Formats: sequence, structure tokens, C-alpha cells
Amino acid sequence: MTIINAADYDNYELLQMLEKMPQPEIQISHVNGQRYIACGWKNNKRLILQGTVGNNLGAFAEGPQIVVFGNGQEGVANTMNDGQIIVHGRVGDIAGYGMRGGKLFIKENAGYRLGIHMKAYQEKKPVIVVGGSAGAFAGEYMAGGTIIILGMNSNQALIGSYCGTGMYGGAIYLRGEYPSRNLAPNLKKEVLGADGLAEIKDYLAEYVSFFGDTMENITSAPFTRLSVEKKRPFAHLYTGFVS
Amino acid sequence: MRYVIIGGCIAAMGAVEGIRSIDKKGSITILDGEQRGVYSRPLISYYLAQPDRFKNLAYRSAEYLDHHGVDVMKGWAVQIDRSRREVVLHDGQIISYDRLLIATGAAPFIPDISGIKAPWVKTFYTIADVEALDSILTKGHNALIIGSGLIGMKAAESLRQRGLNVSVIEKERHILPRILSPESANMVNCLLNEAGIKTQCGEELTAVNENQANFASGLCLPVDILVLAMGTKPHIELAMDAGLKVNQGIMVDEYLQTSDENIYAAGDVIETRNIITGTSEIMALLPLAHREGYLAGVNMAGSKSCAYEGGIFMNSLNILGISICSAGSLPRAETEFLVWQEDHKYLQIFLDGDFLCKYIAVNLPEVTGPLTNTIADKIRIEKRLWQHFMTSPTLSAFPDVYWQKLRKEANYDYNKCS
Amino acid sequence: MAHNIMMPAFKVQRDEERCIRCGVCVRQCANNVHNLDEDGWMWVQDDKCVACHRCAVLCPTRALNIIEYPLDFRGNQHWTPASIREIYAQAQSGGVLLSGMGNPRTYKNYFDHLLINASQVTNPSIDPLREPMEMTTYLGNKNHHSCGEKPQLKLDIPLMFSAMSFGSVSINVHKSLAVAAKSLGTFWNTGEGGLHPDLLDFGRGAIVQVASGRFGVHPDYLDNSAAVEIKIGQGAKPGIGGHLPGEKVSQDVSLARMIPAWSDAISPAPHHDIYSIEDLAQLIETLKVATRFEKPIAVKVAAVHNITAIASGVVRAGADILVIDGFRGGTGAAPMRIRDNVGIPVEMALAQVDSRLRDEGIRSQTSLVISGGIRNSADVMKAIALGADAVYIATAALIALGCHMCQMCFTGLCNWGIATTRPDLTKRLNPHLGSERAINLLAAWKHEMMEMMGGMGINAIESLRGNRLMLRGIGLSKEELGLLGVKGVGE
Amino acid sequence: MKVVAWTEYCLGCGLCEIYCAAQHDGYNGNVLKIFKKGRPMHRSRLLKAEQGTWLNTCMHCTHAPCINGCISGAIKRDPNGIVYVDYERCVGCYSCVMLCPHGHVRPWSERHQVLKCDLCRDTGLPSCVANCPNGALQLVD
Repeated sequence: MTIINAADYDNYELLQMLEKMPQPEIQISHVNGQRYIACGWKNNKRLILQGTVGNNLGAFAEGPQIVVFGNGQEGVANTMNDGQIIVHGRVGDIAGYGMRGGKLFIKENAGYRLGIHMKAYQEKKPVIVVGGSAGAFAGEYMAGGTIIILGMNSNQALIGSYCGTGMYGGAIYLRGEYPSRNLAPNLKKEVLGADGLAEIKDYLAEYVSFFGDTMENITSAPFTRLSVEKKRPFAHLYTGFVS
Repeated sequence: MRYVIIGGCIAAMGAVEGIRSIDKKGSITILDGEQRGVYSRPLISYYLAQPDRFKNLAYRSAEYLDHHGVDVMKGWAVQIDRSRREVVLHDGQIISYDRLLIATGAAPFIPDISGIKAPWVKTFYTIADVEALDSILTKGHNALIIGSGLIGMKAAESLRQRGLNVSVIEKERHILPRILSPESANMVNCLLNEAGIKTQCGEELTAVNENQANFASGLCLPVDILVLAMGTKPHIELAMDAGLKVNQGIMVDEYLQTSDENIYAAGDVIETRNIITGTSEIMALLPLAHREGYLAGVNMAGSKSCAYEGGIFMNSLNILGISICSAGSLPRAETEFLVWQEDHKYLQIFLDGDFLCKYIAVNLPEVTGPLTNTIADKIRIEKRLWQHFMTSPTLSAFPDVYWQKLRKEANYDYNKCS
Repeated sequence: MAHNIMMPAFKVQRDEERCIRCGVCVRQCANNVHNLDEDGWMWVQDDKCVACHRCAVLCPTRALNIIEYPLDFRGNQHWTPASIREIYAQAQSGGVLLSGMGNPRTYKNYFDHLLINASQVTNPSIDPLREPMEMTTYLGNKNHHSCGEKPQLKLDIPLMFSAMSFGSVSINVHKSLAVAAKSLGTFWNTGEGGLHPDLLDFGRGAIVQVASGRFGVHPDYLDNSAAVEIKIGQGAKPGIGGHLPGEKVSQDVSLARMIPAWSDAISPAPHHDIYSIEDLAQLIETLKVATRFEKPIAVKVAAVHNITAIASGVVRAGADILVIDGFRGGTGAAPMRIRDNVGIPVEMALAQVDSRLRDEGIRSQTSLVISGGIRNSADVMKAIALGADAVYIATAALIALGCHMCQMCFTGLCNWGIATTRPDLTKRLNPHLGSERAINLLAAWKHEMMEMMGGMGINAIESLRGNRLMLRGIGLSKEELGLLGVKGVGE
Repeated sequence: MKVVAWTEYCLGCGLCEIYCAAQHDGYNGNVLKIFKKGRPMHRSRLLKAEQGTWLNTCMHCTHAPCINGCISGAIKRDPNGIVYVDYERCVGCYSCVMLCPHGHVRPWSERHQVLKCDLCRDTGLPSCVANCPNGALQLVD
């Protein structure tokens, strides 16, 4: 493994160097807010980042495997097409915006607008697992994929306001108690027993393997699955006529 | 190169075109035994029906022959001298050749029974036959046609059009036995009767007496004109005398070459391969005669390069507005078939596994082109597609596989078009 | 709902003397206006007619004519027939009124109040048939002092095809324009609906869009492009997002957008990762990093009231190309109220933005491209003289492909094969003919522009850019002249 | 020379058939007149199959089975390679109909003759090509 000290370079030098490095596995220490790491990457390189990463980590990427020992800022996995990002800490706003594939695991809390406009396509099914809680607008305009919010490592309410507003596809799984006033209307709510978790069991197992909790502990609380019955919520909003 | 063609009919014309596609200069001589010029035999029935309208029976015009530099000699060949490469004509003239094509065709079969030489008993094969018939026919008389094959039917039609009372007598169980199935024959029979042609099957001519024909069953019919249409036999005598290999017809290889390397043969006089049954037989059909002649011509003029794959039986005839098309053969006696029928239209197709082997279409000529070619090209089309087609047999309903194949063969690039 | 009280908008007139019952109109109308029954009786449903003219154009005997429905309301300057009909429609359905194409209202058109100069005596005019005439221009950041060469787009003609997403328009529109752009030495724009796999070869000639829905955006899409355009807003519907109804999301559209077929495709109003100029700067930067600084990044905004401040911010955020879309810009579907009432004319926005960027000394950091209702080569000339580097056209291109401006794009039943994804309608636009027509149009415009430039004594398009002395205003107030930065006629 | 039809651009509008009929029998493309006063007999037919619609037209084959199988020599090839019917000679046996692989040659039942494309050889560009609204028909060599 190659180890780099981020403090030795300025932001763009670091990005350019990473771009050119042939090594499959790179560790970067002393990351301190450097932006755009792994942006638009189309490879399976493995990055281990120590410190706090800057905005848009892994945006537009397809394939990189990224582990952050620290926190993420805004736009983690923004419009990501494929790959895996594991954050051993918390992330800022718009994590997983427009994400179409790959997986994002966050140990602690996520900021506002988590997984906004996520969508699935054929074999591409994006997944976000948040160990803590999520801010307002989680899953807004969600069109596909899976968001799981566990509330394990957080003292806050599980979700902020307007969760699932305008959602028209995919599913959000909430573990345990949540403020139901924060849910958008028209969402279909199903409370699941342990047997109802088959769909997400693998993701939970991955979470456990990354962050070291136990499956028993996670499944000790009931899960609520949020989805939509009407796949076309806006079909009757408009009217055309021969003007 | 000097080419001589014995016979001046369809195969000869094919040969001229075939030779000229390769050799523009060599001399071509056609020996026209009938001394009537190059004409098309199937047209004689139209000539008989409307002598004024169809005076000109030429298959290709005189200008056409001129243009191709063809010398038509009147006279029939009596002997082929292979060693000297010469043909001897009836008047003793000697024509030498480098390549010879025997396209002598066939002649009507005349049974050896009493009274057959009566002046009102005629055959229906040449212009001379038609002229002979024309000279004796009178409106309202009774005409009897012996044999309900293609020739018999066309003779019946033209005599009917001339206002005679026409009856067709067939020895087999149904009319047009080589073309129709019992089911379709039944329908055609009704249509023919409606159109004023009487038919009688299962009767064999035994004797011809004065104004009367006798049959094996004891039937006895009054008759003013009797037309013999009992089939043809190939003119193989010339080839036999010359020592060429002959079976029922002249034997040729796939290049239409006889057992003499300088002599080819084509048309009704040869035996060819039926590509459905795989057997070698006489297939006296106009389109095949042309193709055989053409390929023989090509092979005579150049190196032996164009092989003849054989042919299929196919016939299209119109009798008093009834259209009958048929192609193919049955490889076995028991062959699966599908039928569609509506009003006066009828279609029967015979399937050999996923291959079409024969069809019979009555008053439904529109779809027959693709059907014929599906048989001839042995295109595999699943049975269920045929079943679908037979629910409403139109070109649009024709199995898409066929159209795709045609389009693939055309294979044009849009960008390269004008 | 009870009987609809709205009368038809159009009347189909059939000349029975000329009609031969051939049925071409029946087969060509996707709205089922024409019907031929088994008795040979032709009948017409006027209320379904949208006046697309398909039937009239294809009728082999010219037996058809379409007129506005002659039944008129009582004359009223305030309650116009249109305003009454709109109320009927909403009272019937309860929906937001939807419409297609650009703003059809009679707002002042500043292009029509600008006149172009020509040389006489003191400065000889140039004959473009004889003299070389440079029509090439480059788009991108020209400020090379700070950090080296910046990526540029080279245009052989200062015209590009504007963004129209696959889904809102048919694949054959994309094919036509992609081929035409390649042949003309310019660029086409994918719009926000991704790039269809059939058109991968034309990606390098395409400006690819990244909009709030992020449809079809992935690394290959970004790599296989000429430039990337962040779509913030659109002139036809500033401030709101897009909504491609599920009916138009066919298998092919699904492939390009990478969403399941027949599901709605919703673009939110804002990019939720852009709530400020700083956020925009970050998305621009992200895209530059993702494309390894090899491609210019464009930002497209709608012309709105404080466009100058917005433009300044966008340029400072690092946009290499700033696209301003005026309120006459087209759309596949927009709420009618927004299309007709929101935004400002692009002429005014352009003049103001160009001046402002010059005043702030940042004009060289960006290229200005404008769009929104450009009808002809004179509009292009005026736009360039007002300060544009190049011009986007879309509606004009669609008209070249056969659009008859019926403004019913949102139904997906375009009889001309343009605003539809139905395969049987899509095939009505043969891209071989479409590209030829688009090429013809732009070739003709190019020649006209060279003629006008020659008349002005200018032999390079870049010499015209921002050369407002070549314009005079007519019928404009002093204030308008001042805002446009042009003198009045006679001055 | 032949007309090639592209299903991918064929709209099935049927204008080809209409203009084909009007171009023949002395109507010189006058659609109105042939439909109002005459007997419109189009040569080529619009077919509709699984793969879409297309004009089923003559390929003017190099070894044209219709020419070779014609019993009266009525089907001829002109110096430009166009295969046409000499109506002086056609007797309506339909051998050509039976032989045409494209199913293009069709009966003209009321005249007991056959109809086939002659590429509008008397008037220049084939009428179907000239009037196809979508370029789905092209004349190729």
C-alpha cells in the first residue's frame, strides 16, 4: 500500500497525483477538507482516507472503494454511478444526491437532503445506510434505490422534516422510533418484523462488518418501510388543451 | 465459335441469351424444324380463341433475333455426325458446329387405337394443329378433349370461347391430376362447369368411330371434333441415333452437357432433377426450359461454370377467368397440408416439416410468387407461421422470415443512395 | 364531469370535390381527427385537431384546410377568447395549464427594433463571394494569464443547436442535429436526458447537460463530450423544474436517462447541491475535476430580472461559457402561466450582461451564448453585435425539421415525429432528410450573415462581437436605447 | 435501377400507391383526375407486416424470373434495364405472378393482364420516390 501525507500537497496537486498513481490501494493521511477526491473516477482503486474529507467525495464516480476514517463534508457520493464509500464518522448535506449505483455507509449522522433524487436502473440499485440519524428532506424526490436510517449512534430524532417529499420510487427503512409528523403525506408505511428485513439483510450485515455492531442489536427494534403506492404522483397535476 | 441449336423454341431463346452474355461474336444458327419462326407454344390456345387478336405468336421479335445476330434456318435435322461435328438436314444440307444444343422439345402422345387417324381427331401442340382445328370447327358442334392436363384445358377454353360444346374427359380420378389435389379439383370442377365446360373423369378412350368416341366403361359420346391432349413425349430419336446417353429424355450433367462434350441439351427433351423429390425426371415447363437453355448457352460459350440446380414443377393457367397456380411436388404420398377457402378462392399448402413443398392456389395468384420461391429456395419457415398465414393468406400476412431474407439479400445502405 | 362547454379551437375543412377517400389523412393523424368508415364516409372530429397541418401537407389533392374555429366570442378587449378558453379548460380539469414551445405573446421584440449598419463610400463593403470571411469563433475562458491554456470549443459558424432532451424530442431529432452539427463544424446539445447509445459516436460533438435530475449522467457521458453544461434554468420556465411524463419514457428513453421505462422523470426546480454561487462554483469545479480540466464547463441560466448580478456570479464561479436563455425559448412542456409571464427578453439581458461583465473586467473569462427565439440570421447578427459570442437555436431547427408550431409537444403525439417517443411517429422524421434540412438552414444563414458582415465592412465574426455601433434602435425609448447600449436611428 | 424501400422510414401513409396509380395510363400524375374519372390501378403495393410497412416494388432483377417465365414474351427489359410489360402481348397467364419472389407482379383482373412497376420510365423519376414524404423510397443503381 502507498501512503501519502495530504498535508504535503495543495488540493489540486493531490488530485492530479492521485489520478496518475497506478497503485490499486492508496492511503492518505492528514486529510483536512480536500475537495473532489475521486471525482469522476472510473476504476476500482481503493482509497483509505484519514481525516476529514472535503466536498463532493466520489462525485460522478464509477467504481472506487473509499474508506474514510473521519468525517465527510457536503456531497459525498453526489451522482455516484457505482462504487462504495464507507465513512467512519458523520457526513454533511446532500450525501448521495442523484446516486444511481453503488453503496454509501455512514457510521454516524447525515446532514440535510440525504439521498435526494436517488434512482435505480436495471442492475444498478443504490444503497445508503446511515448509522445515526438524517437531517430534513431525506429521500426527497426519491425515484429508486434504498435508504436505511438506523439511529444507533445518535441522540437526535431519527429523521428531520419532510422526509420522502415527492418520492415516487424506491424505499426508505427507518429503525425504531421516528417523529411521524416529519414524514411527507402519501407515503405508504409498513412496520416490519425480523422476517420483513430480507431485502436489506445483506446491507445491514455489511454495516455490521464495517462498523462493528451486532445484528441482534440492530434488529432489536422494529423497522418501518416507507414507499409509495402511486408511482406517478404528478400525473394529474397538469392539463393540456388546444389553446 | 460456331453454335448450332436444333429447335427454335423457348430453350433456344434462352440459349441465345446465355451465349450472348459471354460470346458477343460467335455465329449462332437455329434450325427451325417447324419452319414457323420462333414462337411460343402456350400461345396457340389464345390464337385459336381469337385468331385476329393473337396473330403474332413470336416469343421474341425478329429485331430481337437480328440484334443478337441469330441466323434462323428453316429445316429439320435428321442426323448428327458427332465425329465430324456436323448436322445433316432433311434436304441434305450439312451444317457444321463447334457447340451443338439439342432443344428438340417434345411431341404429343397419340395412342394406338382404332379410328385415331380420323380427320376430325386432332392434337393441340403446334400452330399447324391450331390451323387444322380452325379449319374444321363450327359453332355449336360437340368438341371432346381427351386429357385434362394443361394442354387439354387450354384447348377446352379456346374451343369454348369459339362457341363449341366442350367436354373434357380424364382417365384419372380428377381433372388436372398432375397439378391439383382431389380437394381443389372438386372446386375447380364446379367452377368449370359453371363456365360451360363439362368434365368427366375416370374414362379411358378405347376407340373412335364415326362421330362417336367409345370409352372403356362402355360410355359412348357423340363428337364432331376430338382433341387428343394425353401428354407429350420428348423428341429423343435424334440423340439416340447419334449414340448419346438417353433415358426417358436425354441425360445431361449439371452443366446441361450430354455424353458428348460438344453437345448440350435443354428444354422439354431432357431429364432434370426435381429439387423437391431429388429424382431425375422430365419436367416440360416453360420457365425451366428458358433457364436450362440460358445455362446451357453460358456453359457452351464459356468454361463450364454455371451449374443447374434443377427445378420444381410449377404451372399457372387461366381458364375462362379461373386462375390456377401450383408449384412443387409431394415428397411422400401422405403429406400434411393446410387449406384456406373463401368464396371462389382456394389455397392449399403442403408442408414437409418446416419446409413448404407444394401449394395449389385457385383464384388467388397474388401470394403465389413468394410461395413458389419459398419452395424453390427451400426456405425454412416454421409450421406455426404457416398456420398464421393460412388464417388470411395475403402478402402482408406472409411469414416475415421470408421478407427479412429478401431484404437481407438486397442489403442497401441508405447513405449510398441517390 | 359533465359536458365540456369548450368549442373546438380549429375547424378542418374538407373539399368534397377534391377528396378521393385515399385515407392518407386518417393514417397520418395521431389525434384521430379524421375517420373513414366502412361506408366510405369521411368524418372529422374538429375538437381533436391541433392544427399541426400534417394532413393538409400530405393530402395528395390539397382537399384539406384548417382554419381557426370561426365561432367567435363577443368582442372584448379584456376578456379575450384565449383567456375565456383557458378558464373553461381549468374549470373542467382543475389542472395547471400546460403548453409547449415558446412564449407566443405579443411582448415587444427588441430584435425587431434594431437595425443593422452598412458601409457607404467612407469604408468599402466586402464581397463575401470574393473575399475571405472568417466565421470561426471559439468558446471558453480566454483569460490565459492566471493558469495556462483553457479548453475551447471551436465553432465554424457562431450557431449551435440548443438543449433538447431525448424524451422530450425523438431520437431522430437528436440524430438529425448531431449529424448536422458535425457537418457544419459546430455542436449540438443533448439536453438533460442523457445520450442514447446509438449516438455515442456523436458524443464528441455534443455539449452534454447536467441538470437537477442528473438523468443519464455518468463518467462515460461526461468523458464522451465536447463540453459539459450545467442547466440551472430554462427561458420557457425559469425557476421551475422539468417533468417528463411517464408516457414518454419509452424503452429507448429509459436507456438514455437510466431510469425505469414508463416512470415519470422529474427534474427538481433547483439543483439540491447548489443553493448559492459558492455551491455552483463547487459543482463547476467538480465537473472540471471529473473531466480532468479538458472540457469547458457551461452554465445555462434563464434571463430573469437580476440577470446581471447572476451572470457576474456565475462567471466568478468559474463558468467557461455562460448561456442565457430568454423568455421566448422553447420547451416540450411548461406551465402556460410561467411560459407566458416569467422572465425577460434575451436581447435586453444580453446587452446588460455583456456591459456588466465588461465593467467588472471579467468578460474575457467567459463566452456568452444566448438562446430563446432566434428566428433568422439577422437575429443572430444583432445578438452578436449586442455582445454574444454565439447563439443557440432550437425552435428554428425544429421548424426546419418539420415542426409546424402547434405547441402540443407535451402530448407526445407529435405528428411530425419530433416531440414524441412513439416509434411509429418517431419514424416520420427521417434523420437523413432531417440533417440535410438542418444543414441547409444553417448554410443559408451563414451565407446571409457573411453578406451582412460584408455590407458592414467586417470580415471576421469576432470583430462584430459587442460592436454595438453596428446597431441602431428604432421605435425605442431613450431608456430602452440606454439599456441596450445602442444609439437611435439617425444618431 | 430499382426503387429500394426502407421500413425504418416508411410511414405507411400510402402516398406511393396513390401517385403510382396516377402516373400511369395517361394520367400524368393527376391524382384528382384518376381518382374521380379513371380507374386507379397502382403497380406497387404498400405492405404491412411484422417488421413494419414498406412499398413492395420491383427489383428489376438481373435474371428476372418474370421475363424468363413469360409465355408470350410480353415482359421485356428496356435498354436502361427496366423490366416492363408490353400490353400488346400480355395474355394474362399469370406465370410472372407465380414466379416473382417479391410478390410484386400482380393480376390486373379486369383486363386479364398483369401490373408491375416500370419505374415510370416514360416520365423520369419514379412517382413513388418523388412523392414519398419521408425519403423512405430511393432510386438506386
